[in-house]
Amino acid sequence: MSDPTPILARFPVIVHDTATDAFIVPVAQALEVATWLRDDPAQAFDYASNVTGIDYLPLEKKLKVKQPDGTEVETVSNRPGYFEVVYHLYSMQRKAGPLILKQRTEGRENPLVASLTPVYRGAEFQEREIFDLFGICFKGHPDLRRILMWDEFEDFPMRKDYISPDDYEYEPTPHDSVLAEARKHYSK
Amino acid sequence: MILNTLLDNPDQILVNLFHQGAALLQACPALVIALGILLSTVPLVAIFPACFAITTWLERKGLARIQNRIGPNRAGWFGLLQPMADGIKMLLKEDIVPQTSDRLAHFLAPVLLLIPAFTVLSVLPFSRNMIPAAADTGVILFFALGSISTLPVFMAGWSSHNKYSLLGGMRAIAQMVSYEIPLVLSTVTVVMLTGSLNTVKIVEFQQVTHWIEGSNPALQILGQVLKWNVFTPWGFTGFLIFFISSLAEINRCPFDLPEADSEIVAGHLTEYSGFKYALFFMGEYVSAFAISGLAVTLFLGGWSGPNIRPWWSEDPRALLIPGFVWFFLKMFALILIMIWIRGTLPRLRVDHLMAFAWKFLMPLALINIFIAGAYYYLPHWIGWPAGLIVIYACYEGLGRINRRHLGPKRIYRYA
Amino acid sequence: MNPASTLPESPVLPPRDYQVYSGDDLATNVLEVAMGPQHPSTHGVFRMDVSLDGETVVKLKPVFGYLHRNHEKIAENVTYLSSMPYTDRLDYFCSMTNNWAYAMTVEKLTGIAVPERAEYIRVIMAELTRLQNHASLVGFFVNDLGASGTPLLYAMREREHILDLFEWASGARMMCNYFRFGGCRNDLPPGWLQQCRKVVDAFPAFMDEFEKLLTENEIIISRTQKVGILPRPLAINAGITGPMLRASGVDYDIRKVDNYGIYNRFNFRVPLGEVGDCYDRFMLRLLEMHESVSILKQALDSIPEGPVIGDVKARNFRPKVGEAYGRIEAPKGELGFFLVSDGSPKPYRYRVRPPSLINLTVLEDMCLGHKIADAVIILGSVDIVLGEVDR
Amino acid sequence: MLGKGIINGLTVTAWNFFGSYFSKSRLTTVQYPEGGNTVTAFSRNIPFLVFDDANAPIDSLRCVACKICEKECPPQCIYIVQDKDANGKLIKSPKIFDIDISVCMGCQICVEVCPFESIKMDSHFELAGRDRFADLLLHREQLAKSNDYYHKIHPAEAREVDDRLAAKQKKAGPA
Repeated sequence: MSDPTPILARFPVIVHDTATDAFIVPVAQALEVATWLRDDPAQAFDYASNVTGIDYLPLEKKLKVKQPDGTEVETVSNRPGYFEVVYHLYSMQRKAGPLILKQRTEGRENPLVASLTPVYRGAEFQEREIFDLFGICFKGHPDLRRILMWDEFEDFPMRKDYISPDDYEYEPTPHDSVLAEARKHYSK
Repeated sequence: MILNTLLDNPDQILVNLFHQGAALLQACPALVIALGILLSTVPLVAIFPACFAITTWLERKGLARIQNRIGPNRAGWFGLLQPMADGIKMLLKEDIVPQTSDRLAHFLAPVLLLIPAFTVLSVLPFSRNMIPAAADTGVILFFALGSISTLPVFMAGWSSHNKYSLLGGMRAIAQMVSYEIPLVLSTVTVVMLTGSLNTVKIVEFQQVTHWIEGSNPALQILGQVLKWNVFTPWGFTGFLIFFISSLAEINRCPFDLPEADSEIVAGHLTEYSGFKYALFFMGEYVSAFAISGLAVTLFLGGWSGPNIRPWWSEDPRALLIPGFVWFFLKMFALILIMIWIRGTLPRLRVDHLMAFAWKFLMPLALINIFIAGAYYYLPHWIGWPAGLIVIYACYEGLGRINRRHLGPKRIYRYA
Repeated sequence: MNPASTLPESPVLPPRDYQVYSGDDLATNVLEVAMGPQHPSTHGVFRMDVSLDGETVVKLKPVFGYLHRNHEKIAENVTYLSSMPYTDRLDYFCSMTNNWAYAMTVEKLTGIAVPERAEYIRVIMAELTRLQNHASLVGFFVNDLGASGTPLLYAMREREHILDLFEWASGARMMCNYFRFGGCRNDLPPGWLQQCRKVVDAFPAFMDEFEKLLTENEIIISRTQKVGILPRPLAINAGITGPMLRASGVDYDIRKVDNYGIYNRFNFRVPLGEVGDCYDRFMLRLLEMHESVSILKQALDSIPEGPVIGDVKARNFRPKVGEAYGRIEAPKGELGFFLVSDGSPKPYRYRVRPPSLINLTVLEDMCLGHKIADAVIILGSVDIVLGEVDR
Repeated sequence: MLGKGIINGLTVTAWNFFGSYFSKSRLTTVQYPEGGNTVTAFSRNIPFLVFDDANAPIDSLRCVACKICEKECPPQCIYIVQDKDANGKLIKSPKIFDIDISVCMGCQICVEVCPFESIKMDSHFELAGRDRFADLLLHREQLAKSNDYYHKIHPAEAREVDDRLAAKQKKAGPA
C-alpha cells in the first residue's frame, strides 16, 4: 500500500478512506489527479488495471444510540444512493500498487463522472462496459456506446434495482415460480 | 489367338484391345472412328472423377495421420466409402443461390471450370500410343486451355455478390496470372532441350531407347530412370519451379489464398453449396491431376519407369508393367506430396505471394533457361556440376535478397 | 527508462492518417466487411467491422457481446461458493487459473489461510493450465495463418494428456471447479503426482518438435515479423497484460511482482520480446512454456504432504464487510476479481477484470495499414476467449 | 538457406505421419463406443440420491428435504417439496425431488453443502433422450441409487463417507 500523504498534500480535495485504502476524488478533479499520478515520477501509476462501477442504493439505517443517562434514542440515518467508479491503478515502472481511486456520483439520477480514458487507454472498454451495464456517463470518453448489450437495449442490468423483463421463452421448468411468470407473460 | 496377341506386350494391352475391336468393325469405318472418339473421351470422364474420389479419401486419411488423428473410418472398410457418402450428401443438399446474385454466371462458373479441367487431360500421354490428342503443340495447348480456368473462378467470385467472394475472385486472378509466367518459363527448358512441343516426343526424349541390348538387368532398370529430365540441374530446378507454380495455379496450400478459410471464409466458393460446390471441388482436383500429369510428362519421364521385358514375348519393345501404371503412380506421388505440404505449411499473404512469383521464381526460371542452353552445348561432365553450382548460387542469392528486410534471427532476453 | 515520459501529450487515440487513394482517374471506395460473428477465424462469436481499401485495413471496430450472460449479475445473486463453477466458464481453456483468482480474492477478503500442500497443488495446476493454453493458442494462431490444423492438433494431443490429469484430480476435464476458499476440494488421488511428472518430463520433447515445425518456417516468419507491432508506451497505457505486454518488452509478470501463492519459492525467468510484433508474441508463448515446465519440475520435487483445505465452512459462508481486489497472472494476462462484501452470504459487488477484453483495446491500432489476412493473425496473437470477453 | 525451415517442418509432419501408426501417445483419439469410457476417481456428471435399503429405495433415502442444495445450486436446477405424513405434518423426507439435468452443470456444489451425505455425483453420462421433460427432468425414483452403486463408481470416496456416517451414528447413539 502506498503512502497517502504526498497525494493528499498535492490535492487536498481528495478524501482518503482508510477502511478500504481508497482515494475518493471529486469528479471535477479526477482527470487532473490521474494525469498527475501517471506523470509524476515518484508516483508513476502508469497502468489502470481494473475499472468498475458499484451501485449503492439509498440506505435507511436505524441506529439505537445509548444516551449517557441510560435511555435509548433511535436515530434514522438516510444515506442517499449513489454510484461509485473504482479504478485500481498500478505502477509497472515501480512495480507497486494498487492505488484505489474512486469517483462518486451525486445521487442515482443521470450519473456523470469524468472519463479517465484520455489518461489510461486501458479504461476505454471498461468504462464503456460501466456505461452499458450501470448507465454511468463518462465525460470525455471518445467512444461511449453500448459494448456488451445490444444497441436497442434500454435498461441497465447491473443496477441493483434492475428488474429483469419477463420475456421468457415458454419452457416449463420444475420451479413453479418461473413457470408462473412465463405463463403470465404469454397470457398478455 | 487374340489373347496371345494381347499378352504378347502387356504394356500395349489396351491399345491392342482397341485394334482388335477396330478390326472387328472394319466393315463400317464410321463406327471405328466413333469407337476411337469414345475410347479417348469416356475413360477420361470416368477415370478422373474416380481418381478424385480416391484422392479425397487419401487426403482426408493422410492429413488425419499427419495430424495424429484417425480420419474417416466409419463408412466402409477404412472409411473407403466416405467419398461416396460425401457425394450423396452433396447431391441431396439444397442448392442455395443468393437472391442478389448474377444467376447465369453463378450457374455457369462451376460448369465452365470443369470444361478446361477435363480438356487439358487430352494432351497427356498416359502410355505409349495412349494419348487422346497427340497434338504437335501439346504443351502450348495445355497452357492455353488451362489458363481459361482463371475466368470461371472470377465469375464465381463476381456473381455471388458477396464481399468475401469478390476478394477471393480478385486474389485468384492476380495469383493465377502471375504464376502462369514461371510455370511456362520452367517448361521452356524442356521444350528447348527436346526440340518439340509434342508431349509424346518429350517423354520419348527421356527414355533410353536401346536399353534391351544392355547386358546388366540392374543397369537397365536404372537407365530407365536416370534419363529423366529431373535428374539434370536445369530439369531439377525447372521441376521445382513448375511444381511450386502449379500449386499456385490450382490454389493448393500454401497458395490457397482465393479460398483462404481463415481470412475470407471460402473465397469464391462462399456462396456455393450442394452439387455446384462439388463440381468446383472436382474441377480443382481434376486440374491438380492434369498439372501433375504434365509435370510427370515434362520432368519425370512420363510413362517410363523401371521395367523388364516379359520373358515369353517376342516383341522387342514389349514391357511387363504397362506404362499407364507408372504414369498414375507418379501422378499420385505428386498428389501425395501436395497433401503432405498441405499438412505442414501455413498460407502466404497476397503481397508475399506476388513477391515470390516476380522476385524469386521468375528470375530463377530465366536463369534456368540460360543454364539449360549452356548445358545443351557443353559436354555433360562440365555442364552437370557447373549447372548445379550456378543454380545453387542463384538460389541462395535470390533467397538472401528476398529476405533482406527481415533482419537476423531473433534472440530473446530474459528479465 | 520511464515509460510514462515517452508518452505523447494526449495519448488517447493515435493519429489515424491512412489515406484512401482517390485520384481523378479511378473512382475508389472503401469496402466495408463485417467479419463475424460467424466467420471461421474469429475465435468464437466475435465481430470485426472492417473497412478495407483493396485488402488493406483502414478502419476496424471490434464488436462483441454475443455471448454476454451477465456473469457478474448472476454471481451477485448466488452465494460466494456458488460462483465458483461459474468462473470455470469465463475462460474455458483455463478454468484452474480462474478458480485460483476467485479463491484468492475471497481469501484476501476473509483472511483465510491456505495449507502448504494446497498452495503447491495450485501452482502445479496453474502451470499445467498455462502449458495447455499456450500450446493450443500457438496452434490456433498458426491455424489462422492457414496451416490446416496440424500444429493445432499436435497441441491438442498434448493438451489431452494434461486434461486427463485434470479429470483425474477434479473429476472434469475443462470445468474443473477444483479450488475452494482455503485450499482445494479434494486431495490428489494416489499416483497422480507420478503421472504428472511423466507428462511434464515428456513435454519438452513435444516442444522441440513444435519449435522445429514452426519457429524457423520461412512462411511463418515472413507473415508474422513486423506485423501488428504494439509499441511499448501504448502497451502500458492501454493496460495490456500477459505475454502480449512482455512481447513488447515490458518486464511485468504478476507472478514476480505480487509473489502471490508461493511463486517466490521457484526459480524461473521472464522472457521479453523486443519488437512487439506477432512473431514476438508467438515466440514468447513458446518460451514461457519452457519456464512453466521448469516451475512444474521444481514444484513436483518439493510438494509436501499435509491437508489440502483449511477449516472453512461450506454452508453459510459470510465474509465481513469490506472489499478486495485479487489478481493473478492467468495465461492470457492479468485476471482480477474485485469483491465488495456487505456481510451477507452473497457478494454485494462481484467484478471480473478479464484480460482478453482489455487486450482487445489496441486491436485497431495494431491492425491499421495491414492486410486483412494480417488482421486475422493479429487477432489470433492477442489470444482471446469469448467466454471471458463477453462474460 | 531459404526453405530450410520448410524442410524441417516437412520432416516433422512426416515423422508424425509414421509415428501415428506406432506410438500410442501420438494417437490419443479414443473411439467412442468401442473405446469404452474412462471413468476416473472423481468423475462427475449429474447428482444422484443415495439410499441404504435396497428393498425400500424411496423410503430409505438419506435425503431429509432440508433444501440446502436447492438454495446453493448455482444454476437452480434442483426442486424439492417436503413430504407430509398422514396428519399433514411435515416429515423429513422429500415428496418431490427433481433435477433438471438439462440445466445441471455437474459442479458438485450440492454434494459439498449436503450435511447428510445424501446426494452424490454419478459418473454415468449417456443421458440423451428424445423428450425435453420426460427424459431430462429426473424425479426421485430415477435419481435414487443404492449405496452399493456408490461404492462401485467411487470406492475410495464411498468408504470415507461410510466411515464418517458410522462415526456420526456412534456419537449420536449413546446420547
